[in-house]
Amino acid sequence: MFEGGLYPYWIVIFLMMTGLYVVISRDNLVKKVIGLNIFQVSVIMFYVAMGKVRGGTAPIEAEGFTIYSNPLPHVLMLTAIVVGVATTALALSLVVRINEAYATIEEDEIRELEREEEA
Amino acid sequence: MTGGEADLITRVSDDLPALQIAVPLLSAAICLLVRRARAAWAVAMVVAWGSFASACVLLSRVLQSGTISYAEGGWRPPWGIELRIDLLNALVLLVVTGICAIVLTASPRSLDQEVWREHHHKFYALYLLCMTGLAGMTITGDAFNIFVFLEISSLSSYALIAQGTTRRALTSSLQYLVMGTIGGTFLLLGIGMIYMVTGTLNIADMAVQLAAVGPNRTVLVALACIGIGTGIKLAVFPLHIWLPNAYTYAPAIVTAFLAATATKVAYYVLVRFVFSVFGAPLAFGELRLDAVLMPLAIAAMFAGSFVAIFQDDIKRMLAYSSVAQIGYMVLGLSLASVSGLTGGLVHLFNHAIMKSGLFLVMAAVVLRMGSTRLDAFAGLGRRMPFTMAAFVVAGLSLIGVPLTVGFVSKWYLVVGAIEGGLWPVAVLILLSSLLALIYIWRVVEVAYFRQPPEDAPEVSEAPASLLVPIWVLAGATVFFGVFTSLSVGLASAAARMLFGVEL
Amino acid sequence: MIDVIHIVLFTFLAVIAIAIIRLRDLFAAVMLMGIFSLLSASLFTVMDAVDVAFTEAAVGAGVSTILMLATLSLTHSSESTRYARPRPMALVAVVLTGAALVYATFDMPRYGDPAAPIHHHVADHYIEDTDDEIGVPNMVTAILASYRGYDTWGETAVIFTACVGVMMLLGGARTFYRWRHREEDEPEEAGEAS
Amino acid sequence: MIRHVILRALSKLLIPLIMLFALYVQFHGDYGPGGGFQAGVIFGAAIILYALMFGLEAAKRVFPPRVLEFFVAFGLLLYGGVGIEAILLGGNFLDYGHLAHEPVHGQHLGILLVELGVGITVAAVMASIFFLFAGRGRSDV
Amino acid sequence: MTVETAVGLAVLWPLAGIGLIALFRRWPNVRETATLLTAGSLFAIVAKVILPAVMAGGRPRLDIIEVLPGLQLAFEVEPLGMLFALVASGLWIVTTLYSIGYMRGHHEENQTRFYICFALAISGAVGVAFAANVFTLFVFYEAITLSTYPLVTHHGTEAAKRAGRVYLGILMGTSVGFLLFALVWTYLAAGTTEFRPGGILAGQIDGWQLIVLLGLYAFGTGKAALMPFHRWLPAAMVAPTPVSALLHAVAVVKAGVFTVLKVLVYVFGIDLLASTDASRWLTWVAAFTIIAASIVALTKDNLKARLAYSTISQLSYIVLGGALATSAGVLGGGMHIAMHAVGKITLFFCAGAILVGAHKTEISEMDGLGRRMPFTFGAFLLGSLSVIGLPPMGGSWSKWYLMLGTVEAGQLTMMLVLMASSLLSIAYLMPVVVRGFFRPPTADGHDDQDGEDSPKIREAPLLCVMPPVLTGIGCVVLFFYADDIYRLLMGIVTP
Repeated sequence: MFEGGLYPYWIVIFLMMTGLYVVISRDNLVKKVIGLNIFQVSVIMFYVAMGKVRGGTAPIEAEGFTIYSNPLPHVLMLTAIVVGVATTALALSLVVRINEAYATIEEDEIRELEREEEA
Repeated sequence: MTGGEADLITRVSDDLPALQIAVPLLSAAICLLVRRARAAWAVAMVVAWGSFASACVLLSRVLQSGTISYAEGGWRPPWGIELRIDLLNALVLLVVTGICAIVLTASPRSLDQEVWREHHHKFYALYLLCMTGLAGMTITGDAFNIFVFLEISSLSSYALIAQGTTRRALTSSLQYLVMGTIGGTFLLLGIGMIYMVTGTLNIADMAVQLAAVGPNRTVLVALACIGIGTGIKLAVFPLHIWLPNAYTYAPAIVTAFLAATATKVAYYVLVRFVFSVFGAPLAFGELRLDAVLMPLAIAAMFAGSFVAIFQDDIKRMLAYSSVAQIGYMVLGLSLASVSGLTGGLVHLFNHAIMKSGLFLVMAAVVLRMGSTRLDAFAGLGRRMPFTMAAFVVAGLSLIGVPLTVGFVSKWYLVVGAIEGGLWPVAVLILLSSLLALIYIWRVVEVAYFRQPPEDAPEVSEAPASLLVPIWVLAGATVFFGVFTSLSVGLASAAARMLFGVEL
Repeated sequence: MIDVIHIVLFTFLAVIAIAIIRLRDLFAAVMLMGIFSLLSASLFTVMDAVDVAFTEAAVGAGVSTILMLATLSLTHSSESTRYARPRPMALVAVVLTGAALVYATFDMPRYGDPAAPIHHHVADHYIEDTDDEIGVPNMVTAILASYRGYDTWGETAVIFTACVGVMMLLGGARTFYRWRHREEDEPEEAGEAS
Repeated sequence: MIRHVILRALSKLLIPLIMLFALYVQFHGDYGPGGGFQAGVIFGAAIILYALMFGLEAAKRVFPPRVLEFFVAFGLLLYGGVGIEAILLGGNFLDYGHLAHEPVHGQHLGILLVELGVGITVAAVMASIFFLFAGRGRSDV
Repeated sequence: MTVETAVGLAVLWPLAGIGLIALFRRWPNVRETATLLTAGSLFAIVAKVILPAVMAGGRPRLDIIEVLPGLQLAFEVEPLGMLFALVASGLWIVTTLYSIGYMRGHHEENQTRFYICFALAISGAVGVAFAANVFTLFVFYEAITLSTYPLVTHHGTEAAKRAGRVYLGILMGTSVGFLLFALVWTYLAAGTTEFRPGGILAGQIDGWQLIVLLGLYAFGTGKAALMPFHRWLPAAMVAPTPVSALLHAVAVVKAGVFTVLKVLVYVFGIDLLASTDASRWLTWVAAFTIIAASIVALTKDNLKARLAYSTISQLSYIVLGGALATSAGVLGGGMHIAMHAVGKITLFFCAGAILVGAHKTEISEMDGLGRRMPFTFGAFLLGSLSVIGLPPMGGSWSKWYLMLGTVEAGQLTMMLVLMASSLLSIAYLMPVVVRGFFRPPTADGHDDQDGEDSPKIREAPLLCVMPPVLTGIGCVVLFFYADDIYRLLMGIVTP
């Protein structure tokens, strides 16, 4: 009953928006990075979902299978995962440095410190 | 030279589009390996100027024999990835590589001051990566490939921005990273949706397939996603909040480079998707993109300039000015006419020149004064006469004084607005340039008519290594303001091509 | 059967996502993030994307988690509650975006529909001709390394870029600070580097 | 850490196995799931495990950061080098068909090499990044 | 040297002078000689090479470059521009002489910058005069604005900076906001911006658009100081007096009214204006400015401020002449450019000479000064008479033609305005002369200089006094040479 529907997309969108919400609403920088991760993984899920073919198998040629799921989205998402981890690594190293410079990883505390600095 | 060698050279020169990307990317790895600051700089210099030369060759080829298509891996598009160079991206490529080379030439002295020397070779590696990413986004003919190269350029620019001397560079960089990643991911999502309904990733092919699909809800939202994605990288008005911080706290060299290239390429990507994928009739006729972008562009023009007026830090002031100038480019797009788009594209070219010039002036001022606060400019007109003269020239261009590039852009924008019957928009364009007059003139007034404090340290003129690039750019603002056949010729030809107007 | 697995996995994912929003203990959040990745990997397997699943498991559950834990050990392990407040605007923005995306789905091909355009045109070629042209049974590898080898090179460059970036940010800590300190002595500097 | 003798003994056993598995994933990617990236991550994980078990300094002695830095660049160069070599042999960039006399052989060779390049870079990157994070805790002021 | 080259050379000549000035910045005497030589040779080029060609009916044209399609940087000399170029280059010589006396007598700083900017402004003025199209004119118009800004803020004091802001703000604001807009509009409507006899807009745009476009031009030319965009002129009074002379007589304001006149004649065409009445409203604005500025002038005690408002009033004569859209009106307007220039520069020179010699700026303090400074006050009298428009002064001719113009246009109200304005100008100019010559000196000393000031007051240095005397005589001479100007300008109305 579900295959052939749209529900996987909806759930993926829900997850995506959860991630986005974490990014926007949380002040903790690590939390933000986690949110970004959820957001990205959800988009990856979206791609993979659209590559799925009903009754297909993994796109590795083997005897006895004729229907394969679409390999192209998988390829793209391998790249996207790499991009994701690269971004995460860079973001986390920034968080570490920010913590060294401000002794906090809460965005609003940082903003307060910056405001004091300017004044 | 033997026949074999000659043959090899022709063959390799056919592969110029691939080498345009491959060589800088490989050189970035080499920069990491050479470890010495000046050696890495030398490598980067050779590569950057080589890239520029190659971009010139590519441009002349496009002019001679039309669009160049190059199949990476020898796989025909749409199965493989295609590099596709036409008038539009040849122009953008020229800007990216040219500015990259010039700014790089100016970099050593400024970096010595702002970046730890042990990091210089990595800095140059990232700098080359950033250029490669931008150039890759520009000339690729594959939608997903745009995303990959976008991330190369983004990640390298986050790291470069974080090298600023104050701790706020770190927070600015992270802020940019978070927004940029969201933007990149939205772009990915948008590309995915088009891929979903067309089954292809090749941009040219997408356009063909999409025409058959026609406008539907998925396509509309895909356009919105791509708009948000590129809009964040482009710093379109409400999505611009990362830009002032990033430009202010990044090392001056990085700002000069990014301000002139990163947003421009994002603009290019937006234009590419709107015209080459969705097509003007769909994007403007059915999906009313212009109605969304125009108010934002106008808001950017005024908000950016207005906030710029009240900045005490001139680097930050110029950053806000960028927000406004990006508004002009977006306005050109949203006018949805050949003249308007010509204005937008020509402003892409022109703004790159003048903004990188202005930010290099900031680099010189930081080098000598240690600060870019307005107070630091007191009496600089006398103490750094050549630097400040360049500031005035580029500043006049920003205002849009005739015989500078800024005038040329504004001319086309105003013409586009009037042609489209949008009289109030034409008036607003002109009014907003008066705001530019105000913020530029604040600096001029302080530099020339305020005495430096008694205890001010002696400062000398900027070193030649900075001064020459500054004046190349300042000279270019005038040169291309008078001899417009290259910039305007290309931009209007590209605009006509995008609108499918035959000459 | 497949449907049941889908539903269970999706439900878990949604629950974990919400738990991550609410948790203040960052260690727990990071661990949940790892589980989230693992569950997505399972989901990817169900969706026939074994390569993606493998990678997601190694990266999302492995590398990312380790890096986050390392970060937490260098910083703080729990989220401050001082400023905890609801963000209605964020919620509205997210709900609107989500609504727009859901709106988009109505013109999308149905999930798993073999007739969807995405499965034809380009994809057909890969599935049918990979064996002749490249001779590698794993189509994903063939596309990844050859048809779209340029993308993969770009991907390698991305990870390279990130590495150089991290090197610049975290490399040479002590010397780096000493160098920064030199800046602070100069009067023009605001002395912002700590 | 020192006291976890069993853990250390176990990991001495485990780490070579993991590395072997990485190599398997690396070279079996043509036939089953896996490839350079996954292999690189697993290999990197082995190094990370070594560092966790035997301490950062020990790990740095075995895998000196300078060497890792070299491999970070080397993988990328290898990949790009294959592409350039294809140009020199008369093909387009990354056109592996020209690497050998027969296109399919060339494709095999090319894929092998570029996957190796990816694997090397990714493994070195993963290890480097971990070292940098771990090292930050100690030398921090 | 062909006439065409001479046209280009005339624009570039002052720039060459700048090179010399910058080169000799350390040796003031050489520097000033260089300026004088440049000025003299420029006048020679304009008067000896270009003028004969134009008098003979030639229209030498020089195309430089096509900046944008249909938008050329080009020069073409026609009678009106010829006259303006003559005035600008001729008066540059006297102004330079005067500057030497004034700047040294006043111990001003940054003199090199002063001379450089001055030369730039003259280059801009010649460019405006010779511009072949609105675009070229706009380019040089902005060049004048920018190059005179450092002159206005010359002293660098807060007041000077404030004045500079007003100056730049209004001039740039109006030019970018209105003039550029008008330029684009003209370009789009007519497909060109070339100045052509008879205009280029006939048949291109209709009724209300014509009026709006005219308004954009008239108010966009902020230098013409039509009310309400006149504020910059009095503000700029903080500048050294030679600058005021430049602003109010030679380059800046004349460039403004010249632009208006030229646009009326060569873009709109007086036939078009006459047939559509599109410029009727402009005559009223000009008339209002004439009267209102004269009345304000009456209230000013500061001599330079009074002269500034007098300038605002006189400029509108020229605008009025054009707006009447009759040949006599245009002739009168054109002629008034020259006549007012010579008259007003005399007055400003005198004001400066009084400042240098007696350190007085307020009219109420000038009682009896005429006896100690007879040449200065004599010259002031001559200049005043010319501005008022009494024979045998040059100014009387231009007024005569303007009056003819009002008759031709059938706008007798405007004639009344002109007459009233003449009366008003008597009222605001004559008291200065009267006080100077007929009031006893204020020996009682209500100001702080009291007893000491009497011995101090004497004629300013020779170089400060000679120029006003020369230009004062010039006012008389012009009365007798008006016919030549008339013949030159006839080329406008009968091409």
